[in-house]
Amino acid sequence: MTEYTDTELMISRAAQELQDGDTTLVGVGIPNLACNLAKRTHAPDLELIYESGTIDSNPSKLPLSIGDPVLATGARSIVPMIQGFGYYLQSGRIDVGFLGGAQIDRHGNINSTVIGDYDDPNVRLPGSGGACEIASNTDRTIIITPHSSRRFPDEVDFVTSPGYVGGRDNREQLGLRGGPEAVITDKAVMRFDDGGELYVESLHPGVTRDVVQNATGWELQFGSDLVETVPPTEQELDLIRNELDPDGVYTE
Amino acid sequence: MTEYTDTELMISRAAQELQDGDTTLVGVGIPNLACNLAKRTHAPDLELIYESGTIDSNPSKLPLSIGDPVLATGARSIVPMIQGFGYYLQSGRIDVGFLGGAQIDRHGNINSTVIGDYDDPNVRLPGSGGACEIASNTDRTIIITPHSSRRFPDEVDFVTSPGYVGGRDNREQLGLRGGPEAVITDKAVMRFDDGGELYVESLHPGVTRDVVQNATGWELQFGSDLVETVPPTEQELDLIRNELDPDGVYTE
Amino acid sequence: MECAISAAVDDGQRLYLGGFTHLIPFAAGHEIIRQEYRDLDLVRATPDLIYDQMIAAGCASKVTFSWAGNPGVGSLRAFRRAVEDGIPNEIAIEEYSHFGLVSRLAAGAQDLPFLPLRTYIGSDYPDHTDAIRILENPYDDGPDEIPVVPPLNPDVAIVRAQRADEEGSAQLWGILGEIVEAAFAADTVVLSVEEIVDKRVIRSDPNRTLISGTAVDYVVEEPYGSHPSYAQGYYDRDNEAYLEWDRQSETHESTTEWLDEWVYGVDDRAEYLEKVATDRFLDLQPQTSYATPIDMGDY
Amino acid sequence: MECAISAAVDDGQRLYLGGFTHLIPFAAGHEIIRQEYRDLDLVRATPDLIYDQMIAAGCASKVTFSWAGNPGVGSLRAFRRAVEDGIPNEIAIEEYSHFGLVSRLAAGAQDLPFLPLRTYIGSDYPDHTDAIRILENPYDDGPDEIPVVPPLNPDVAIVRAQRADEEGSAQLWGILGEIVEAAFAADTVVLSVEEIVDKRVIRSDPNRTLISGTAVDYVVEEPYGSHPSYAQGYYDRDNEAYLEWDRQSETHESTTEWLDEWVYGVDDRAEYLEKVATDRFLDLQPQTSYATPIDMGDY
Repeated sequence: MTEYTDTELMISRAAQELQDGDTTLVGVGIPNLACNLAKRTHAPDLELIYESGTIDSNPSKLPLSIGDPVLATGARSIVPMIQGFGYYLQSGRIDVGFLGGAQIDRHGNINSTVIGDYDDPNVRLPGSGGACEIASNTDRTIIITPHSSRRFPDEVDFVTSPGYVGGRDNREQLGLRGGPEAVITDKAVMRFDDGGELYVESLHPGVTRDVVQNATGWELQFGSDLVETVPPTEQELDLIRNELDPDGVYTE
Repeated sequence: MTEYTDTELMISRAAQELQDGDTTLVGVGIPNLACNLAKRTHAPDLELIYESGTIDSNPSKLPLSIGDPVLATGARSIVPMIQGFGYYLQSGRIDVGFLGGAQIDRHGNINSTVIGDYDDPNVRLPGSGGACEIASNTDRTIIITPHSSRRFPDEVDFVTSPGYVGGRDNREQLGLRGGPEAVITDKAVMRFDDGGELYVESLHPGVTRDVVQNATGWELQFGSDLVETVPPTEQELDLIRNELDPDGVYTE
Repeated sequence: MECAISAAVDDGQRLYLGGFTHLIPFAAGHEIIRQEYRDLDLVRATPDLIYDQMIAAGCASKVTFSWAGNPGVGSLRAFRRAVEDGIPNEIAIEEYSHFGLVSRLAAGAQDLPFLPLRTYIGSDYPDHTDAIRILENPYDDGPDEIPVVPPLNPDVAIVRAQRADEEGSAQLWGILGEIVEAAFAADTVVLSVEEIVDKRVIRSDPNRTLISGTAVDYVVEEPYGSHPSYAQGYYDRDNEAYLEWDRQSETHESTTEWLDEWVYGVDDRAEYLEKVATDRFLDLQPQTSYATPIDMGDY
Repeated sequence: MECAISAAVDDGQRLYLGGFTHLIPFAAGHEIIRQEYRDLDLVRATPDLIYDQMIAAGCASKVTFSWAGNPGVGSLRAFRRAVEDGIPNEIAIEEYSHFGLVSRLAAGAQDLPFLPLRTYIGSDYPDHTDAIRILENPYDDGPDEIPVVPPLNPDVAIVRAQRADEEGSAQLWGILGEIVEAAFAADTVVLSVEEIVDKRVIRSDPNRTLISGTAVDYVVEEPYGSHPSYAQGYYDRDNEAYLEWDRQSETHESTTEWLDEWVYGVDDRAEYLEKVATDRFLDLQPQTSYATPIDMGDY
């Protein structure tokens, strides 16, 4: 069997979350690779929208930022941010959003703002960008992040992007659309139970329950039919390595 | 002295209300002719904006409606209505607006909606269009209308476009920008006093006080230095007749 | 067009047939009359001849609007007959100013509960249009009170553009009115265009694509589908037809005669166009005036 | 540029230097550093290298933003040093999400007391950003409560476009970000362009003119004025410079060295461009890819 990296596995699993015909709000890096992988395999009609306002981008090469000109040239449409967020995202036209973050709690609430006290921070992070509105207005979000107890604390220092807030009912009461669908890490794939709390659906090959539990800041639930994560296929690896990221910008 | 029509006089007087460099929201008919007359005489840098969203139109011929393609071709910019009204008008970028109406009261409040009861109308008029926002958001409005007691009642049946509402103070309290500047009829030019009530500034040649008073539904004030309206010049008449409206669409 | 209308439209719906004098979907409106829809709420800032014709044909039970007239000519006689005298049937009206109506569509396009605007203070609209509310400004700066209007989401928006690809990604230019806002606010969008072009044409200039194909449900190629209104760069307004309508619509009977001949009397747009003399179309054709192209760069 | 900045900018102002990765006014930012302005509130959704440089140079006392990073690379080290450690001076922050910030500018562009948006519910923003308020929805439909943000009106907006006429009527394409909203919201607008063109070029395609000359106070022609960011169709982003900045800005000292060489060490943009090797610009040049032109028609 071919060797693969954690990143390649995460790209492959994230791609599987996408359905043909989905409209997805993409970020650079792993989400971008996952979307382009899905587009070249099972989801040719996936529509890629970027928060910079490019609609149905067809990047000829790997974009280096979400404002890259390869996302503009050949796109179906380009709109000002005020319209991208208003007429496309807030209006409910986006099926899937990708999010990352420095901290994620058991309900999928994400912090990408600050570590420590907001007014006297230990680490000042970039902030929301469009993450808060993506988390609030897409049908489903997919969260991709490395797995460590620092990343999965009992409580996040700042809720940048609401997940299920205090649980599925709570999110619905607040009038937020959709919600987080899956969390894909370098150790496991997790989903949300009926109450809106994370549980482990599959462990990556070679990863044990203990390893995942030790990398999580609360007593983590494991699915009753816990399985091993399906690794990336030869075809997927070939596409990632030779077409999508030939220089290994994100995968090495 | 050359003969002229009432309409030609009104066009000439309305043109005099415009200053070079003004940005003006134009309607078709007399306002359009007045603006183009001003542009070709004392106000070459007058900017013509139409509520259809054309910015700095340069019509090569007389537009037949405010949506005419001659207003689009050669314009500086064209924006959707939501932006024309929001980014240009509401933001305070328009100096002058032209308004007409079926009824005008002593404070310059205008009805272009309905004659009679709103729910059981005698005459259903076209309605506001952009008039209500033009009246609310320009620095000054110029009202052009034929003069008759039906047109100038003690009270209008419906306030489509607010003038000074109950007086200058009242308009200011309500937070409305600017206010009506002049009313130009086929009998007189009227302005608003310190309290925001109409008075006659000048009577057109051959028109008496009585004629104007009889065509007005309240006891009309006359300025202490009441003068005769200056008639259109030869040059103005030549421009109107030979360049601006050679077919006499609006002037015959 | 026949199939698109039949699939998209139902009795009792709220319909938007778009444009501000420009790009008016006359062909679609005539098809709606032929298919005898009833009880429609016709929405547009500027109802004009096509709404007048639909009202005369008995399709409408309500008009939601901000200026109802024959643009540059006078009043809409069928609209007035319906409002003033209930001929051929009573219609309700819901009335705004232009900015109020387009703000309602913009709120609908963004799934917002309302949008604020600095219009209506000092006017009589709030007394007669229940949907206009006044909110207190929660901030110290600005006016103490601010009017708001709620979203307006047509069941179906029928809009025209100069060109689109087969997926319905549409480029339109010239006067845009509230077409884009209505398309994004509507549940179902029927797009009718002067020409369907290769998607490479659309993608060569993405900033001009104002309506994305994902927002469009039906795409119909219908050249001259806006006659007697106009399509910037394709044909001018047929002003004779606007003047003629003012005379033709003087009575309900003469209006019906016109409908019999020009709408019921033809099967589709192709037949309508054949009935209009060819030299009339030649007169309406402008000289070309191409925009200086831009370079998107091949990245 | 020197004169425009000197005339438009004052200490203590709220400034917007525009763009979303694209069309960033680097030349103007460097001129502001050279003219040693202080106590500026720097506004933009996406502060990037130029704001990092201005912060390192001590120009800023506040940043109003929604995502502060080196796009596609990592964090803004000078920004972080200022926020975390007060180097070279303490700066205040006022923070939104992207839609919140662009909504503030859109409210400013329209003289509205606020705009609503469906963001912030369930997040911690309202606890830390005082300007975000929650209103009750006065209608039965939609959410019970809706967040609103107040207008944001920069004293000066400095924006770039690919082309404009001498009056400043500007055409820009590719990614637009919040440039147009900021220009309409600002009291004073400095427009800097790749090329000034004849007004007939602009008027041949009015739908592409996103900023009217009447909104613009100063027009400056400055080719490559966005380097190392990019101008769609003119040049690509100089990614090496973004990666280099990540290394160069590791300490305040090394950052200052860079400023000494590339900003203080040159008189103007022309001298800066001379310092950058010519072959670098050739590498950044895309192949042309013209948009299919449209016909406006000669009416």
